[in-house]
Amino acid sequence: MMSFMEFMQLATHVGLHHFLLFSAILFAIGLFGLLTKKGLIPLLMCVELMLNAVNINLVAFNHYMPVPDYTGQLMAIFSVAVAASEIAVGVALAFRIYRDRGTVNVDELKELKG
Amino acid sequence: MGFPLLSSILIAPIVAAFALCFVAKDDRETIRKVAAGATIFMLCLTVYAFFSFDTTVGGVQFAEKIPWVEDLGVSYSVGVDGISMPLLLLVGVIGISAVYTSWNTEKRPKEFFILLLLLIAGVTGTFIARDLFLFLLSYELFVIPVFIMVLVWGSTKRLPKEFVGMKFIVYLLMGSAFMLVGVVLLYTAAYPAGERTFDFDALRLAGEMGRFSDSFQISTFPLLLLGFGSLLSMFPFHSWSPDGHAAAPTAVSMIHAGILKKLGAYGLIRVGVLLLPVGAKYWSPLIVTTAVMGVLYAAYVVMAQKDLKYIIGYSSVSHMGYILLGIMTLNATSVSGAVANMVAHGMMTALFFSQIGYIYERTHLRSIPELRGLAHYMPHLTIGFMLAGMTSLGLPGLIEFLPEFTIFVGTFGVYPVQALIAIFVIVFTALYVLRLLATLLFGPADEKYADVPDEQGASMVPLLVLGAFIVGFGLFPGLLMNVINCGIEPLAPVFEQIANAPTMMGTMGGVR
Amino acid sequence: MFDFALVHAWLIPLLPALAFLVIGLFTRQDKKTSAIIGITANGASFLLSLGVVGAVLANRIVMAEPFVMKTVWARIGGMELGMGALVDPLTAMMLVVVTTVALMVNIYSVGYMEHDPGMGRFFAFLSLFAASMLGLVISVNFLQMYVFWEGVGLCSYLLIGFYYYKVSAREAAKKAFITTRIGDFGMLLGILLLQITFGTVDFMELKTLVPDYIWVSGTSFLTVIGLLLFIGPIGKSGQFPLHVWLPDAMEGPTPVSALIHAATMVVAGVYLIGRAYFIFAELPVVLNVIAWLGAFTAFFAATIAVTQRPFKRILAYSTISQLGYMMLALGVGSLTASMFHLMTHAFFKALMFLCAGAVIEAMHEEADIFKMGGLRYRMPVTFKCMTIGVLAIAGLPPFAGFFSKDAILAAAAEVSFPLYLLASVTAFLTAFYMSRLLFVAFFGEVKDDCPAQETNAFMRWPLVVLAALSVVSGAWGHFAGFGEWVFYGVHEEEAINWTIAGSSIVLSVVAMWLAYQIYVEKRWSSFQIARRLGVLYDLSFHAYYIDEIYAFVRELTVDKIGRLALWVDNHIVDGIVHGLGRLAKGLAVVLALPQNGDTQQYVAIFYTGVIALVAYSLFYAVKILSVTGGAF
Amino acid sequence: MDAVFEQVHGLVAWGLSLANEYDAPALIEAGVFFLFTGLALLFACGVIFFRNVVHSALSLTATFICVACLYLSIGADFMGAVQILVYGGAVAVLIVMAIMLTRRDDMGHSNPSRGLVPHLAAAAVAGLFLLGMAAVAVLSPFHSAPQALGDAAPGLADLMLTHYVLPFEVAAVLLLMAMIGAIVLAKGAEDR
Repeated sequence: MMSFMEFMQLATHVGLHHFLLFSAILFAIGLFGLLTKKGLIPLLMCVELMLNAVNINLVAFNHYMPVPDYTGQLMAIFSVAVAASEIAVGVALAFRIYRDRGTVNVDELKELKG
Repeated sequence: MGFPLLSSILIAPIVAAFALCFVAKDDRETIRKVAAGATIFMLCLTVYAFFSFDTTVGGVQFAEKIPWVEDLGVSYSVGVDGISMPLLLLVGVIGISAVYTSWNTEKRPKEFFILLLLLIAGVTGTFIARDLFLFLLSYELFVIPVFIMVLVWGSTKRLPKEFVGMKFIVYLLMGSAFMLVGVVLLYTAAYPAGERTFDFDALRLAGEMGRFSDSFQISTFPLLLLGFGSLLSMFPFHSWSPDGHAAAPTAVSMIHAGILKKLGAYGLIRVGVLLLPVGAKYWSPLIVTTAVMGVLYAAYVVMAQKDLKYIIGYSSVSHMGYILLGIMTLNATSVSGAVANMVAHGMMTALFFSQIGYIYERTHLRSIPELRGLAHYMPHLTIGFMLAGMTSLGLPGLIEFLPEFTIFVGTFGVYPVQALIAIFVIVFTALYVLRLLATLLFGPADEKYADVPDEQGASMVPLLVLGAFIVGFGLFPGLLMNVINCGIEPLAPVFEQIANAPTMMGTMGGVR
Repeated sequence: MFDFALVHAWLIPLLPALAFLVIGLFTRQDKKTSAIIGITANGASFLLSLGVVGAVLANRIVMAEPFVMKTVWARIGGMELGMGALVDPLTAMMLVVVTTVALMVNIYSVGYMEHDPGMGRFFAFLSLFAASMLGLVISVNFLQMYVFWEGVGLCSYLLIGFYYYKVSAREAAKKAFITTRIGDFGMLLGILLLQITFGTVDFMELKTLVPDYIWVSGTSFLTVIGLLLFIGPIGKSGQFPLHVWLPDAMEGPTPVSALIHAATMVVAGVYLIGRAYFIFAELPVVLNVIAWLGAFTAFFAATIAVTQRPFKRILAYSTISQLGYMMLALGVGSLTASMFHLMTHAFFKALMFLCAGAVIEAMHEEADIFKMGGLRYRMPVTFKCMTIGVLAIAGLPPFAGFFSKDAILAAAAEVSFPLYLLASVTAFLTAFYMSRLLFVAFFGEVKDDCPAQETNAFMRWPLVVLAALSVVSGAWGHFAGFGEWVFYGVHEEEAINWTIAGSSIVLSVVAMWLAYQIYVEKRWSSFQIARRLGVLYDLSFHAYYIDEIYAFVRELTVDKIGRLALWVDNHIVDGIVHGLGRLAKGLAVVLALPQNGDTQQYVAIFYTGVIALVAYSLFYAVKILSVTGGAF
Repeated sequence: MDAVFEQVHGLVAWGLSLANEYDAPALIEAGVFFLFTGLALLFACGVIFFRNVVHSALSLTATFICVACLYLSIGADFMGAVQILVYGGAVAVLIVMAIMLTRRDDMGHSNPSRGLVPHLAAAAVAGLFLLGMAAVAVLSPFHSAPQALGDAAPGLADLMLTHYVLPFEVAAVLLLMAMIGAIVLAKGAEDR
């Protein structure tokens, strides 16, 4: 086992692993929320958290890996674009469902079954 | 290459079906005229092809070949030899009979005839294909019209027609699934990648070069048998067929019993036996035995049946057992008998169904206790039933006698016990056919049929056409047999080669 | 002239066949034209047959060297199946007999059927029958014979069921077809075995092959073939135990009974054995079976005939009995006697049936002889003809039956005394029941309500012709040397053995006297006798309950098993299929359970899958890392 | 906007130069990293656990901004700007609007959660997932050396208009479609 100092040494030298771990935790939090929340809007928020975690990965890879250009960031930007469209449509859907059903709680929306 | 005869035969119903799309849907007269015209055209061409088929030359004639998907070795390759020519004629004859039997279709005639023509085109394609891929394509295509026609125009008796339609399609597709596996195995085993082809002749050549090892043949043949056997209504995979006959509209029953089952037998010969002779030989004792069991068993079931369509349905299961017996005995005599019997039984059973269809259409009855004494009011119908019945029980002078005789000659020397049982069943056949005819046609008159008109005009056409061929080929069997002979004779080396191949019972001794 | 007939022998069956086609297709509705066409065709065949006889005589065609013409019918699977005409004295004799009787019956039918609306159909079927029968007679091989054999079977079916609206006729027709089919099954097997063993079924080729085969392989296998072939004649010629259809066949119009079920078709079985005698003669076991079965049938049928009451039924059993005689003759090795009896029997039995037809028509379809009586006053011509027939069948000289029956008895006596005894007893019974028929129906008082009148000319003249033939054909055949003409091997010189002939005459006379005493003089009451005999009478009257036994067996082996098979098919074979379907459905229900619409549950399941994949790839990554030492 | 950007950038640059001065750049870097990641995770938990959905939304916005700061800390200044603009601005506004539009009476319980069993299951799934991803992150022997690629905006523009021009266009179309879709959905079909 490494000593405390070595651990601190590792921990304080921020690198790719730190970012990856952070994004994994963020993603897990989003996932937890996604699985436990009832409201449609909170679910959307959790999805946004997860998307952010992914973006962090992309940007971090771009920064720490030996790549010649900004492809990673570019991907992140595309991802942001997709996320933006997603949230727009998602919110519109939530609004629509609220108008039609009077609720946005997913446990009351169970038409999708075999 | 000359005039593309076979392609014309294939395209005629498709063109007519296409043309029908543009006919007003309540213009019944035009619709059925177009359909009849197409089938008459087909019949003329097939009869022309049949009689201009050069039996002195033999081989594949009227061949056409256009490459299609060259990477896979698929081509549009059609042609007929002595085995497929009579079956093509059968399609022509039954096609026109089916159209005329459905002459008075009331419900959605346009769609009905379109589907019927497509069905006819599908089976035509199967018989003339010289390319395995084309064969399979047509083979799978016919299922769809049949399914729709059972669902829309069928009738519910013992089981709901929707159920029967589903049963039919699931059963056949399951069978095809096994068969497809076998075909793909064949395709990949025949040639190395890059040289692969679906051409029948090339595949046979590969077989002759020993590309299919004995163990490969033995393990692949049952797959093909499951596919073709279930279409052929091999015992115990027959249970879709009587239900299917009973639920389907008459024209479909005719094509179904008359052609589709022959298609299974044809596929079994063309793909199963000719490409995998050693495999066929290995399994033959088992299959022959089940075939004979089917013959006897189905004959017994007929005894207890009351519904006309079920009676003919099970009797065709019984007769198909003879054909399977002939094929799987694997000698030139029995196989020629089987091929001839395919034609014979096709015409006979189509005639039966067309007569049943006529009486069902008029009275909506087809149960024996309810129908009786029809001979008093319907002499033409009586002739039709008598002709079909007498053919069915193998009366000499009608088409089915000589084929059965030939099968028996071929089989008796190889499987004497099985052949004995099969021959004894002709007594049963006589019993159930005569019971059917006696109660249906003869006996005291029943007033309620006094107003039912006899067959006249269009409804006579199936009787005339099928009857002419049944009697003609019965009195002059040479016409039919010569063509079949020149298809089977070149295969004699195949059968001789496997004469001493091992079977599952060990090497069979005493093969002639 | 004769040569023309010989070369065109194939026309003999073809002409009636054409007549069938023409009547069936065009003139069915027109009675008169149909009758004319039928009679013309038959007449032409008759003339041609006479020509053939002339040719056989003129060209000295003998049994050993027949005249053969043939053509290929079909070539299939390495077999070559022929059709053609084989003419030898046997054929010529049969042709003449068949065409003669057919012509007479055709003429008779014009009178008999004149009020029947189906007369056109009737003549069509009669012509078809004649065609099939003549085709059978001139067969060159077993297959051709089988083809026409089935053809006559079909005609028999059609004609027995001619009155199709009668349930009894319908059932009788069915029964006839099926019973003979059982026989045909055996015959077909025999033919198949011949084809497989010899590669041919042609009579002339077999004739040369069979002796060699026996020389090499012995007779055991051929005996099997012979027995199988014999099953066909058992069915067709009404031998025990397949005789049951023949009495029922009397449901058909009487001319049909005369032509088919007495004179021609039923002797096809006898003819088959005669034609294939070169096989049978080599097989002593088979010959023994034939002889004993024939003798037994003759006796058995005679015992039934004694107690029957319907006119035609008595004649039917007598036909079975006489066919047994012919079989007996074949079995004891005398082709000549058998064929001779075949010929005479054809004439006198046809005569008697036509008389029966006249009587029954005159009695307005009343068939019970005990309801007749005194008919000799009302129908003198018929009576005279019938008497000739009875005397002929009873075997009194100089009538035809005497010569032929005597030949059979002599032949039987040469081979086996028990057979001879059986045959003699049968002869006694025959004389008895035929006289009973004659005396009961024609003698005694005219019943008050008897409507009988002499019949019309169409029906009368054939009777006269046949009666004449019944008188002369025996003596003529005997003295003109029938035995030198139709024989197998070396023809035997036959003089009448007066011991045998005399004893049989005495027996017949005694039998007739007995019948006279009982039925005319009423010295003994027939009812008393019947009561005395008790069970025996019952057995005889009910034809030994064979029909009932068969019905029971059929119910057991066909209908019961059939219902069982249907049940099996619907519940087990189909049940498995439907069960598989239900299984798939049930599986679908179970598999659909997780799909409850809870989206978050789907997500959880999805991520569980992702975790599994990650774990899987980690596992392999670690493995690879440990191998490569930590670097990719 | 530009002013804010300048200010934040300046602040961070100042912090970094300070760290350099005290000869502990790595330490400062770590401090910045842990500060923002800690905050981001805290706010992320807030998103989930606040009872009031408006609080959740605010918490989400804070998370976005922390992430943006992280971007800035590794020199991805353009990404940071995008993050603040799109997420911190547009998305946050959209979500708040959505909350307003689908509002229920009691704001105090406007962010309901499911029962205990779903929580446990979710915890298990999320935990296992985290474990797996962490293992991947830790075990992967990435060669991690920060590199400087120069200005991000021109580099991104180059890529976007040359090599990735097709995805760029597709993304544009996607956004358009999302906009139209959102309008149609929000407007509703029955109003036509």
